Amino acid sequence: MILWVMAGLLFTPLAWAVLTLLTGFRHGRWISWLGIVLQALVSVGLWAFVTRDGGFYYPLGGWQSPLGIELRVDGLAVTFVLLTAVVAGACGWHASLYLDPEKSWHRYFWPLFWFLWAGLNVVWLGDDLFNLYVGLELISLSAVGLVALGGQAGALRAALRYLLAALLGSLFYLLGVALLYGQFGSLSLSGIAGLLESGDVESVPVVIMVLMLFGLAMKTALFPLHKWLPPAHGIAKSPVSALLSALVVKASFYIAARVWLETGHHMGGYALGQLLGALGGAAVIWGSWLAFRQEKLKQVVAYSSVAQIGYLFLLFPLTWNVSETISVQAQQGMTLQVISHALAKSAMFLAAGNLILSVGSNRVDALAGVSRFLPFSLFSFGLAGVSLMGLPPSGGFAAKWLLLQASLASGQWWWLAVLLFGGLLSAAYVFRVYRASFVEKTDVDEFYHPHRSLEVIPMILALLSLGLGLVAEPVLSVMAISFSEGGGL
Amino acid sequence: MMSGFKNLLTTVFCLMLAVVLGFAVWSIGAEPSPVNLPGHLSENLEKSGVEHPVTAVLLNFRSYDTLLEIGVLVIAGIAGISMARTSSLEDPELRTSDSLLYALQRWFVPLMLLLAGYLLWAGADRPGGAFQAGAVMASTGVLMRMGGIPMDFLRPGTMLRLGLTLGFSVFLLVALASVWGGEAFLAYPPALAKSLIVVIEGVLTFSIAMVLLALFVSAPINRGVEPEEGERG
Amino acid sequence: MTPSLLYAFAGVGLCTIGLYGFVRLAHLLRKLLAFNLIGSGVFLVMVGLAQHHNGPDPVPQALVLTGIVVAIAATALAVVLIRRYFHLSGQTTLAEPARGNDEGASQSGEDRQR
Amino acid sequence: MIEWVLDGLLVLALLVTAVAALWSRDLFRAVVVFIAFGLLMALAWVRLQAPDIALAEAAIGAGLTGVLLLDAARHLTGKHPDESDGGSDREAGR
Repeated sequence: MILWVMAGLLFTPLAWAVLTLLTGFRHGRWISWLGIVLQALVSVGLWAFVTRDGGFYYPLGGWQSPLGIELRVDGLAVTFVLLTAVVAGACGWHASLYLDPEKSWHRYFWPLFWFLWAGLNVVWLGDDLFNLYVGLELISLSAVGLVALGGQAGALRAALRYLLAALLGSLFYLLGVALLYGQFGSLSLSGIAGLLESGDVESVPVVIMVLMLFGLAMKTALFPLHKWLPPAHGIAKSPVSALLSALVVKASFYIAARVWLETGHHMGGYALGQLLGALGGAAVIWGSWLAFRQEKLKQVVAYSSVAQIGYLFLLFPLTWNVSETISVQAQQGMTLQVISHALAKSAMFLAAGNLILSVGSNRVDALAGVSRFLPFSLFSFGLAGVSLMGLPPSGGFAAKWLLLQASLASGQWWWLAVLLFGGLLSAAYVFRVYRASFVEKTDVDEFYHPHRSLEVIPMILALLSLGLGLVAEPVLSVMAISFSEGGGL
Repeated sequence: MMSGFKNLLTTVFCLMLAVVLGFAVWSIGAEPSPVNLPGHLSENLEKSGVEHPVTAVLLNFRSYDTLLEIGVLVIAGIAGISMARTSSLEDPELRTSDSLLYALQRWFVPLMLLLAGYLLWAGADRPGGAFQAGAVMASTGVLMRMGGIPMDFLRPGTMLRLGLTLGFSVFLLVALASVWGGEAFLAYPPALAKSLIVVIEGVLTFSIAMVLLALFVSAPINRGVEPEEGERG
Repeated sequence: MTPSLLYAFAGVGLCTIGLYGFVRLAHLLRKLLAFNLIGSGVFLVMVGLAQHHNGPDPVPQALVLTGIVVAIAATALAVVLIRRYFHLSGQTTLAEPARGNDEGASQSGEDRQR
Repeated sequence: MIEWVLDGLLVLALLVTAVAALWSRDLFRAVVVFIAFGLLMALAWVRLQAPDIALAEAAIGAGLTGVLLLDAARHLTGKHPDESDGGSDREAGR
């Protein structure tokens, strides 16, 4: 049974990419709905299985590592697989109604979408460092293709910038992997972690870790390497922006976190952790400030992503050389932050798309009066904003609370300033959008009304992110599922 | 002023990187690695179905990488042809009437196809394989195109899309079939390993050539502008 | 010191040269060349370092083959994008267009602050 | 000894062509030098006892990438197509 679940998880998105490539947009829509349901079922199936029997390694092709590629199915991976099913499913659903089927190039949306999903699953489950590289490229190229879809000059510039940054980041990561292979003769992350624990390898040059994290940070758009993100996320179609901000940037972060948590104690260092934390903090402040100053609605949301990604990087200082309890707390905070940001940001982008569709302009000040016509979308935008600000009972609050506790417990009180100011600044940019939309303006009265489902989807996502704080315990319990070293299969 | 500072920074950064990397390579090279992967490999080579170790790694031990890598190629192909919006991807202006080129390709095209076939066949026990063969086949196509030989299959229609995904689909089907047999995802039954690898290599060669050719051909462009989101056009 | 290690060092050199070019050069096609040079450098490090002790090692060789195919896929896609971008905007660099014919709409507050 | 000289020369040539490929004044020439770099890389792979990569590098790295980039370089150095010239996708400067 578990074989079918694993095959479904790895196989469905790839097969659906092929199927949708062979059909047009309209048929692809039906096929994709089916695929989304199937993916959701398989993901839940995996969750049920792992809850019952514990996590396990899955050797692909029947070859154990280091010779073959193994997948690592543990609580964290299952959490991310489930999150992907929810967010990507919602974005796909939204896109199926949002995109204009008359435009011939939209037929290529579905295959790229499914390849993207496939790449995400590869990354969440991957344990082989080179396999992760291929997964990253799968994600990057399909994301670039999605940004460029439509091929207008601005989109192309953004896509090219994105492509170049992503490629350079991947090469840095790959260079780190090359050095690691030279050092250990193995590509399995857990295998390398085991070798480090056993003490067979005395010294590892810190540059390996620096290279890998630098490359991955570039792909995650960590300050000051974030400049490619706002154009790409701002100019893509809203469902695409939602996917990119919610999931794609998390993929490279996830790998960085995995590498750090498994090998950081031996290959990282205090200074490196603090540096990443500081850059994350700077991203929070600078990104929020820039979000506040943007003229275009989607640029506001895109810069907000730069800021919210910053919080994630607090994981690095808060898990280095601290007690197990603090480390777990920081990891939980990170996970909750990823989930709540993914939900809130996808809700925000989709709602922003509706607003833009409605007023026919992407400028913030053009939103004047929209509150009377599209209160539902505006409300979703606001609810998502509540989670980004970190107000209770949102998931953002729970995440920041955990990070705050971890900072205090580890004596790194200076991160409190980041958590505090970040929340205030995000309140500022969310309220700025709100203020613009409540300005009464009588001369324009031709608001376009998007399809009702288009308004429901961001609302659901926003409510999920808001309610996440209330169900943080059960959500985090998925992550804590025990891992059986030997078994499973 | 600002750009001068930035240049200096880049230079210093690159020099530092070179020194640090060189040092890292030196220190890593000083001691042997704890895992002897080539040893593992030669122990299991017999079970892989092919004699050439690189092919064994690519299409058996790490076949998942190869599957995904073909996926990457297909993505690039899709994104490429999504940019080309003409009914035919052919550019009439590329046709040359150069008699030398024409004579050249009359001789070269069959030769190159032969070479591609050889490379594919050699892959099982010698250097060579699907990638090299696919690249040679794609070059043949490029040559044909430059010489103006009509290639109707490059119309962005069902045939082209089918060609793009053929190798990938067959690979996927094999992967799924192995689950049917109760094995792990992508595990070949030992008795069939060799023939499966040969089949996969064959279709991969074809698809790799198709993707590369499609990308080459879709590079010349056409008009077609979409208004930015929200600006109704 | 073996020849393998020498090639690994050459790879380091190529990475550095490529990176410097990648950052400094504005022309998109040259950036693409630089990307390919860095890629070649990384591949040399990968194989050279691994073969330093054990002699020929098929695993990194297979990885490099995979890497080369990924690199050409990325390069070819980039070329398609660059050519189309040039066709639509007449530009061969990523510099923002003047404020007047703002088709990119990615003008941000950040860029104006400089 | 002779092999060391050979390897040394090859590495030197690789680095020189790399620099030349990036900083040639003429874009077209830069691409041609890049193709030469690809061929040298193929030689390097032969020296590293990796004939598979050598074949792939010669076919993909030097051959296909080269043609692709040459074509693009020719296109990009041409004049920007005039927006007013009808519907056909004429590439100017040829």
